[in-house]
Amino acid sequence: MYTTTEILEQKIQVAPTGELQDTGDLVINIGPQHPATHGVLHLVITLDGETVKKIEPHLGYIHRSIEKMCESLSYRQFIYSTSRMDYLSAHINNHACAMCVEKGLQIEVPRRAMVIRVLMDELTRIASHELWWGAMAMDLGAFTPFFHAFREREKITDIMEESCGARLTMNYIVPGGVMNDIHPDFQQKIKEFITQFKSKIYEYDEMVTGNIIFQNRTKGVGRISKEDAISYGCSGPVARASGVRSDIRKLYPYEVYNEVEFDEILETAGDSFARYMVRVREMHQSISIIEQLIDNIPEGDFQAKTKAVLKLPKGEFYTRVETARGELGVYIISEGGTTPYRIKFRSPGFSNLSALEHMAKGGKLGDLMATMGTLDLVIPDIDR
Amino acid sequence: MFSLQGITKGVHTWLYSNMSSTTALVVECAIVMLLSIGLFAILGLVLVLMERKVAAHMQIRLGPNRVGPWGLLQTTADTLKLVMKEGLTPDGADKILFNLAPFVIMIVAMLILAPIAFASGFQIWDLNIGVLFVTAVSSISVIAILMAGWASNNKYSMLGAMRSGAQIVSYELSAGLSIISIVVLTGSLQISEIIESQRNGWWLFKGHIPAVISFVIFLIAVTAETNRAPFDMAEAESELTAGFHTEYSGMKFALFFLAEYINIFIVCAIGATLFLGGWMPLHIGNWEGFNHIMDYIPSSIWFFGKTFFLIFLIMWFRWTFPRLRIDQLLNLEWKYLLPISMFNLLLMAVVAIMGWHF
Amino acid sequence: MDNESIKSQVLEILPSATFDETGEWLNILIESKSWKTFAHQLRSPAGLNFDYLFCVTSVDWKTHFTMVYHLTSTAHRTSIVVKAKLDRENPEIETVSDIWRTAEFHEREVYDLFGVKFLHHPDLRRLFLTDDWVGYPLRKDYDDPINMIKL
Amino acid sequence: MFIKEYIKDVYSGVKSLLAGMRRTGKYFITPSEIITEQYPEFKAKLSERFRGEVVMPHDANNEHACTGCTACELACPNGTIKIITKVDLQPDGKKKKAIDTFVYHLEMCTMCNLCIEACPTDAIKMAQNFEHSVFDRNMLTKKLNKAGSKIREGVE
Repeated sequence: MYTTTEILEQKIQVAPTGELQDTGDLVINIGPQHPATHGVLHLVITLDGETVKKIEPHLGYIHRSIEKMCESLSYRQFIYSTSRMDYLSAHINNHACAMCVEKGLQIEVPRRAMVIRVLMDELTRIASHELWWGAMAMDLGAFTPFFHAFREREKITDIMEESCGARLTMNYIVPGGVMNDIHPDFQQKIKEFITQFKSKIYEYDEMVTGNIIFQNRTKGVGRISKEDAISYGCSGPVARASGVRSDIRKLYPYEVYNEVEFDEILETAGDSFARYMVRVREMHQSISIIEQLIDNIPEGDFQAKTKAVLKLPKGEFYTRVETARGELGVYIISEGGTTPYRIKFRSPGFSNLSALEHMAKGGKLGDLMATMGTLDLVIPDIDR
Repeated sequence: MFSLQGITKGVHTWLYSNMSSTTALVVECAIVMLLSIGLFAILGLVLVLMERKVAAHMQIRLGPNRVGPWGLLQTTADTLKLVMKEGLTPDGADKILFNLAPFVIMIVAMLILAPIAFASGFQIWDLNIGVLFVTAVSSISVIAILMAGWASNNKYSMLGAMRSGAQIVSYELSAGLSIISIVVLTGSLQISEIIESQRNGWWLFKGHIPAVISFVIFLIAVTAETNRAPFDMAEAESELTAGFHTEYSGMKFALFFLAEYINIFIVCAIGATLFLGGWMPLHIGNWEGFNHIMDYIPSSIWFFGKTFFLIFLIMWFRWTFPRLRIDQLLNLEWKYLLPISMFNLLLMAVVAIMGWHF
Repeated sequence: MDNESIKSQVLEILPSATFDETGEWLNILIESKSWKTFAHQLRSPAGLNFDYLFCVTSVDWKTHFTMVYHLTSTAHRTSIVVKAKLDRENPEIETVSDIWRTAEFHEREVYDLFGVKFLHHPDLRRLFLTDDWVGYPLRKDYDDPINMIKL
Repeated sequence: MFIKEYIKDVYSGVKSLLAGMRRTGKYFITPSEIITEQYPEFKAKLSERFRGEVVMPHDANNEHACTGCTACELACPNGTIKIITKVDLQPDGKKKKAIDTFVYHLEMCTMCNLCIEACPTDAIKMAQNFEHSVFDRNMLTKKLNKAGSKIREGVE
């Protein structure tokens, strides 16, 4: 075996037979410190001129082994740590974990808590897509949209701060419900946000979507077919852009998602522009879900009565939720104790990343950035 | 009416009457040198601040506002910081070329300054092939970029430099053709004559639609030639981190940074001279009264006003558009701009021969 | 497709398979040696058509390892779990990265954190940890007094 | 027709670019849209639920409500809280457990609110202070109970 450093420094590759061969290719490192990787992703790419021949992700720069940590945390404690996986949909991660614990304990969550959770989920999804939208435009060289996206995102974080107490890693969900009741201003603030969002969203199309340069940069770039998307385990907007039905909210509804009306956004092109459009249209769907629920928050408890120390019965529990990036699975194996015996997070970014080479191979270096931007990678989510 | 012409004339005659002609020439050269270096320094500071302010307001921010009133001294502070930083030379770099490149790019920028008329009678060298000189010399800047990219011994720099080479060489064509379309109208390559020919109106208005088309093409081409977004393939920070100047630091980086802004100023000055009449005030045909009022505004203000308007346009492009891909960039030039500008040149020639322009 | 029909079809392909229906989904317990051929059959479009492998992981039961594969059929919308018992001293199983492409990364992750060797895997290297890392962190007997914080 | 397509391409392309420029140009000339908050002069008002750090409120008599039950210490997922107890001699001669030091490691705290939830006597709460930067890491380890403070009467 040769170490990665050797391969990188000496420009050698290990042939299938095990011997070294000098390929003479231009091997460059994208990351771990690079403006386009939005984190500590490290891609070793082989170039032929401007054309990408090979992409090899090197992961682990932010691997904290949350799965191992969770084995020593109780069922109440481990939820907070999952905020640090996909920090942009922290709330949805917490939601998945809490649902898994509730499934094991068979806790009946009050309806009010369910509606609040769904509202927060959708707000998180919009916030995440807003950030992605700005960062995506920045990947393609337009800086201004980033700040405009943050203007709207800031409103959401304000709402989060008011009700949950934190802006990014909320830890608002506890097994059995939510930690606090919503703030009295919650509904009014959200309505204000929706008005503002609707008055600004058309600007997004003016600045980015309709722009001829943007369309040329993304259309037909990073294409993945429906079969490949399934085979690579893609989920979320990446899969839906290829026409794979993968919205967990529709396929396996949880909480109150079967009572609200929304569309599963499907595109067929499977290129970067399709992925872009799926996310932009998803924001509209999330707004529609929020509008349906915001006036219908039922009265009642926000938390079910639970024991102080939670003990899951012996067995295996798996929940899947739809985060902003795709399908998040939480797999808890319990031996009947107060801590999980083994916990596994099936993160959406990890599978989506594995399809990157397939998508960007043969394209230009600039196409790689467009593809990476539309994959919406959050590195702690991949590394966990 | 205030004019710089009197001052320059006065200095010239005083020098030549008090010294031998050789000494006077040397002294004049020294004065010009100091003036142009001073101009560079001031331009660098002003343009960087302007860019940051323009960007900030488009991005619904305030921009620099802490150092000095309205952040006016921000760039000065940044420059001081850059001067104090260590200028690293990487071990694997080609030391001579690496250290030479920033100076080459500055020298090129300074050379183009020569034929530019800043105000009525305020010009360093009114040579009779002024426009040709500008197009010829501005091509040299690509050599500096290639030097920097090659000598850095860095793959990012290398890619950036190669992209820049392909880009500048191809965009020279349409920039040149749109300049030539004005030369066709004027019949002269001398800057002063081109300005003089716009005494009764700027070419942008006098030359009908072909002049407008060539003005737009000129703007696009010079944006590409100065490596500005949306054509900043040489830097492309989301792809190549910083492109050809990835390895530079401290003052050597500052020189590249400065040269970028000086180049913008120069190409905008050329554009203002060719299409908007340089220092020539806004004159409309034979409206004597109107023209007379316009003449009261000093010519230097006209020149800088027009130039800064064009600079603002280029900054506006940068803070609005995403970046093109390298093959699309070349497609745009070879499939759109070049055919259009060639056809446009033909039209312009017809207009000039038939005397249809005003 | 309900569990019974899956069961009968699985038994046709692999008579030695046993089932466990206590969990949410049907669990199929198989021998690790028969996994590769069984996987081919599961994936075949004509048959069960389980084309979406969404979770691959391993569990250290101190006496043995269990490989856990979560599969969904995007056509029938049914999910199953396939479990294969591995020897703890020398955990080995055939790779399925040629059947489901996503398995390539997931198997590298399992190799990295559990030390399960995937035979015929195209690129079996550590994924998260450095190449010279000693030990497999998610095993129950792994101990690292420096990097692990215990409460 | 080829020429017609070509001209249509150019026209729609230029139009889309101008739409973007109109948008940014509009923001350039409307400074009222600027959303910058000038931080040290104008501090954003944080909501009362904002979690900045754990504090232990003391009343006017320098009394707090902490019984030293270590529920918060057990609830904390990352060992941020350490409670050191002592045995107090009551005036009536009975011995009673009380806290000696409530150690709070701000540098390890993730503001998850679990300790506040766990506290049976509401002795600790979250403060809205977010400016935690100090020059020495040791300064982040705090003692929450004030010197000479004691438990409030009637809190069990």
